[in-house]
Amino acid sequence: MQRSVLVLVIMSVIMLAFLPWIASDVMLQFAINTLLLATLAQSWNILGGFAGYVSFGNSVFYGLGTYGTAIAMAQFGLPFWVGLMLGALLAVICALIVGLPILRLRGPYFAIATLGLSGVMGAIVSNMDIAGANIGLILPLTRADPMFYELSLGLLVVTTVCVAWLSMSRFGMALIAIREDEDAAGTMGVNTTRYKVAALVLASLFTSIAGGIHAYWITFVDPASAFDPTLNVRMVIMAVFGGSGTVFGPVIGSFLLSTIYELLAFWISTAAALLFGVVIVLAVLFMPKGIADLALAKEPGWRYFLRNVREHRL
Amino acid sequence: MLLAQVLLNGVLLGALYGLMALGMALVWGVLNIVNLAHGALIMLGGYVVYYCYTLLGIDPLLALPVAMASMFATGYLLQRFLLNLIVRGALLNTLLITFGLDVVITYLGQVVFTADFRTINPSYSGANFMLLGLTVPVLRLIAFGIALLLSSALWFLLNKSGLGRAIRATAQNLVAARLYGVDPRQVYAVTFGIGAALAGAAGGLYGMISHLTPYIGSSLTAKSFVIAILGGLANPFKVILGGIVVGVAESLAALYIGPTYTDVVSFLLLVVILVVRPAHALRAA
Amino acid sequence: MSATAVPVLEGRRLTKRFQGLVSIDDVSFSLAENEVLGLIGPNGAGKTTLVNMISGTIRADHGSIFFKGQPIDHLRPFQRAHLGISRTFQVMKPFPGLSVLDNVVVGALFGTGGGETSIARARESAREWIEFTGLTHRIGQSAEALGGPDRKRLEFAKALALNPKLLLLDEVMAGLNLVEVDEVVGLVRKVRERGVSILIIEHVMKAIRHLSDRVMVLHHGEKIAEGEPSAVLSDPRVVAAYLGTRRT
Amino acid sequence: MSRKHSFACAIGTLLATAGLAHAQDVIKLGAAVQLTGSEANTGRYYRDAYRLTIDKINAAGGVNVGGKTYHLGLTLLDNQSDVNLGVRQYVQLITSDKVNFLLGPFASNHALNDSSIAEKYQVPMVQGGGASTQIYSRGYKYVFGTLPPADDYYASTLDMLAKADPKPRTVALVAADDSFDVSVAKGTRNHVKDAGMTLAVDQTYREGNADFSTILAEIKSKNVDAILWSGHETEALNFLRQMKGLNVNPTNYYGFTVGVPTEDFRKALGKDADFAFGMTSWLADASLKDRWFGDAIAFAKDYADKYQYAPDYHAASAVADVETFAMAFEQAGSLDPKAVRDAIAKVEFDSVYAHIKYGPNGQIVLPQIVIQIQDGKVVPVYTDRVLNKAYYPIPPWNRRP
Repeated sequence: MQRSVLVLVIMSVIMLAFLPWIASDVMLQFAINTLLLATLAQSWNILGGFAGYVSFGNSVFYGLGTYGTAIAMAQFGLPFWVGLMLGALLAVICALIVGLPILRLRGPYFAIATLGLSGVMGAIVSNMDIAGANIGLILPLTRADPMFYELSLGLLVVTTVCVAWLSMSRFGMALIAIREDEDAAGTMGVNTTRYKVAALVLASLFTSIAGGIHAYWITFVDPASAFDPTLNVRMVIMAVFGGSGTVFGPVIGSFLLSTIYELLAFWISTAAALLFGVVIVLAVLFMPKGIADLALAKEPGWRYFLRNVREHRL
Repeated sequence: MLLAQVLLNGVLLGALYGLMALGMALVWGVLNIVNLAHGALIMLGGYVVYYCYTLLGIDPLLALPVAMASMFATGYLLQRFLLNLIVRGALLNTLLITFGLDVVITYLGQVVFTADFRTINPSYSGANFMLLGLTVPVLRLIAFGIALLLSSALWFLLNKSGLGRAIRATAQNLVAARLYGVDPRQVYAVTFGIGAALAGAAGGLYGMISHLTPYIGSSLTAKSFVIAILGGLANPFKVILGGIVVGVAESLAALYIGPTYTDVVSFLLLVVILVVRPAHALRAA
Repeated sequence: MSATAVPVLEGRRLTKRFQGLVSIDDVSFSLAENEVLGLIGPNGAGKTTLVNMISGTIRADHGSIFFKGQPIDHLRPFQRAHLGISRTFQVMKPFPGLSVLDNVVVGALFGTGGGETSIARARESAREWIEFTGLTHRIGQSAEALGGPDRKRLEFAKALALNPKLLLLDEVMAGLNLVEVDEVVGLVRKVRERGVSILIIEHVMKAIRHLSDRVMVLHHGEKIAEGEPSAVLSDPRVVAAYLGTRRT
Repeated sequence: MSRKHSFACAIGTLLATAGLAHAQDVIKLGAAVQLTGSEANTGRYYRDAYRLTIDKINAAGGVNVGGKTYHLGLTLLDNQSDVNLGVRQYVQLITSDKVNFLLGPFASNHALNDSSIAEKYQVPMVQGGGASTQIYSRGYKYVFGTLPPADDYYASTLDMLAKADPKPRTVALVAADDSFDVSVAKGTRNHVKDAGMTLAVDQTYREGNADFSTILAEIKSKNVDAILWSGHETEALNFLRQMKGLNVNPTNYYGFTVGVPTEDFRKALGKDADFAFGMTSWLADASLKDRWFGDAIAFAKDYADKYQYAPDYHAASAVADVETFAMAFEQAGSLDPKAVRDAIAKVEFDSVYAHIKYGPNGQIVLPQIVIQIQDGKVVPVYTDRVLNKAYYPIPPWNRRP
């Protein structure tokens, strides 16, 4: 990484850390939400971006994180951090159990198998009394948005540092080799199963912690919101919009898309969903490799866009 | 007796599921596009039939061809002028663009059709007869018949016609197809159009048996997805069979495990098949 | 033939069927330390299938493969790579999105004995192999951008970066002109001088004749001849097999 | 100040100026309601009822708070049927739009989440869109509601059935698996037992389910006397249509928690809707007197004239929410949130919706009115006494006119 980029990133993180002192409550709410979404997109990036395994099941880990925290706090009166750890533990165990069979599948088949997971897990939780069954669980109310903000920011920073390390490490190289050609990677000595499962576990860890923070912040958990499959679609869109398989792409993608969506929701309220859809369609048409690739492009804007269309059209 | 009735329900409903998945499987198999807007196309087809019936007084079954024709045109245009532009991109990108389309179509649906729910309710909608002690709902039986009819028609189209040969050639090898004088842009657009037309027919039947809102699309997409995998992408009859398997599995799950588990069972079925017999699924691709 | 020492590679009565069609039929062979074994035969004879079985991407229906006297049938491809078995692909498989350097780095990172643990050292050794194969002028380019001969070189460099004990070369010379073939022949010789055992599949007979200590011929999955290159290549059965089915 | 609120403030101002004619002497109420998205169909009742009631109160001179007259204003945001967006919008309403008091969204899951913002900022919220028991089981002080508790939805129905002739002996209970309907089912099980009937079928289905054929086959095989159904409107629609398609005929009765009172439901089903029983916490009735509207009939007329569709209990309940604030302002004689909150807890008045009085947990207690569709019209048949004659038992499908 270039030194100037590094300095810029560190400066922005420090500035972001002071946001609670200057931002309005609405801004803070928006910021917490955006940071958590960025963490989810970044976690998705570990397996989806680097190893090329498009998962629609990461929301399961998110749900387990929320429930771990909720069960610990609401049912046993344990402190928040114990809840976070419980959630992370549940998610990691789930990733290990589920990862081994499912990561044998490739391409769309992996994507579909993971898609089923969140529905299955939601149905299981709806029938567990300790998880409040269909009714959900209520967590104690805390008036501490700055704390939630700093936690979310910290989590995003840790996740991104982890991804940055990944991109320069042997582990990351293995994942990239798997993405580029899994069979060739195998014959070149890459233990594909081990690295794929490790990537899934790492993703599940960060995703579940984000879920735990969200649960305590929003103070209410039920199966429908915890295992919401559209959350997963959002992770993927944000990561891809920014540039999957890059260090900062998912973060930038989440920040930009969240802001666009929020502004649309405020300004032209009713047509926001429509425009959001149009933004996605246009983004895929004209910059399929995301903002990160656009930023590195040598040619002027419109020529870059046209080149992308030319490369992918029939 | 209860079991027999439940199985019958599952088979009849499953065929309609299969019909829903037919267009998705076709588009997926030939164009390699996993169309997440497929459910939205089903929804549009449903509304076409609804308005033919309520505004023009056309019998919904006779309005099905109208829905198919208009959806064919919609699908053709979508592929020709939008999806053809990205069709060589990564799978993930086709997923995303069709997801974006789904959002757009759903929103426009809400503006044009309003959020109110609708049903297509002809006089015979609740008719039924007894056969060997089982109650057979007429409408579901008709839907079953139409599913078989359309899958046969698709089979003949693919296997016995010049267009079908062109479609299959394009699916197998784009370059070779070009050498034989096939214009893939045209073939892709026609194929997507046929997929949309099948979705239109499924939508009309769905509106008669269930209900329509602009939001039904995404759950129908998910169901079609599962069935397309189960049935494979190559043979229309297998897709219908896949639908029936899902219909029966869901019905049995509702009977023996509990109705809250129907979705879980169909997805578990999918995961098990994917994991245990990946070759089956992979061969289809 | 060095029958005294344990062979590096030995295949015993290997058989493989694909959907009822026999691809490899009861083939046995062995490869001694530092030996070069040429494997020839018409297209569809089962040569690549044999290489796939050795590298572990497919498994034999019957028979066993031994590496340095130990059976390796139960090992997955990456484990075989860790033992020191490396291969090239006939249909070249560079990692398309990666640079030439990174392509080769992957080999160095995960090769024999589990590979290099430090990225920096892996880069160093990758640079050496790239220079060895004459690709230094392309080092920063994306693998996708390479032309035919350079792709072959890259394929070779990737395989070598694993630091193999046994190298399986699957038609690395196909599509090269005469000058380039000579270049590759030179490279293979140099690799051999480092003590690597080599199994080479090739249609370029000149190269096979110059490189191989022994030649084995497959036809319809069966071994029809084995021995000194000059003797085997003039065997009437071999000539018939080649003339009968090649060049159709 | 101007920098830190930059964009939120600009938007807030935009909306505020759009919503309010005069900026002075106005008490601002705020709400984020489903104006688009999958729940917009019901969300509109809240939007329209809030607006109508506020206009009515202002037209009558506004409210008198401690000797000073105020008009009411409304800042209404569209939560797009998205719970997370709704939560953020409530924070926005409180912190940057500076509304004084909060009205609620539609649906229990929204109310559940949004009300925790009200509690967090200690701004009173009166909401008529969420009936789930959980909203009121959290010990919150600033949240009040005008929908009756879910547990008792079938209480009046079972009361009626217990006295009916012939009295049903076996009952099938079918409920969706979301938190509201699970609460209904839980309460109903007890009421069924108290009424001396047996549960022959007790099934929960997944929310959003469209195929009930298996449950119906089971019900048919058990030959039950009554079906008690709890879920969402489109599911009720599918259930009823499939009942006919599979020729399922409970001996005496079938009823739904939703759908029956709404016009859409009857329109979609046509004649097939006839005889279905349902319930509502409200019907336009002259006995419901109101300070601003006169009575419920007049309200229904005003509403239908203005918005071109008939109000239902959602709308009436929303009226009561606004009126609760108006009453509480006058009684508190102050706009201090704490004082208003205490006034709401004590307030007692008649409205187009019902006699309003909040229980200690913040929720109103109100018996459901049993209704039946007779010749395409909704007819109230029972509350704690018979109101009109019911067609009972319900005739089987093949013996209807």
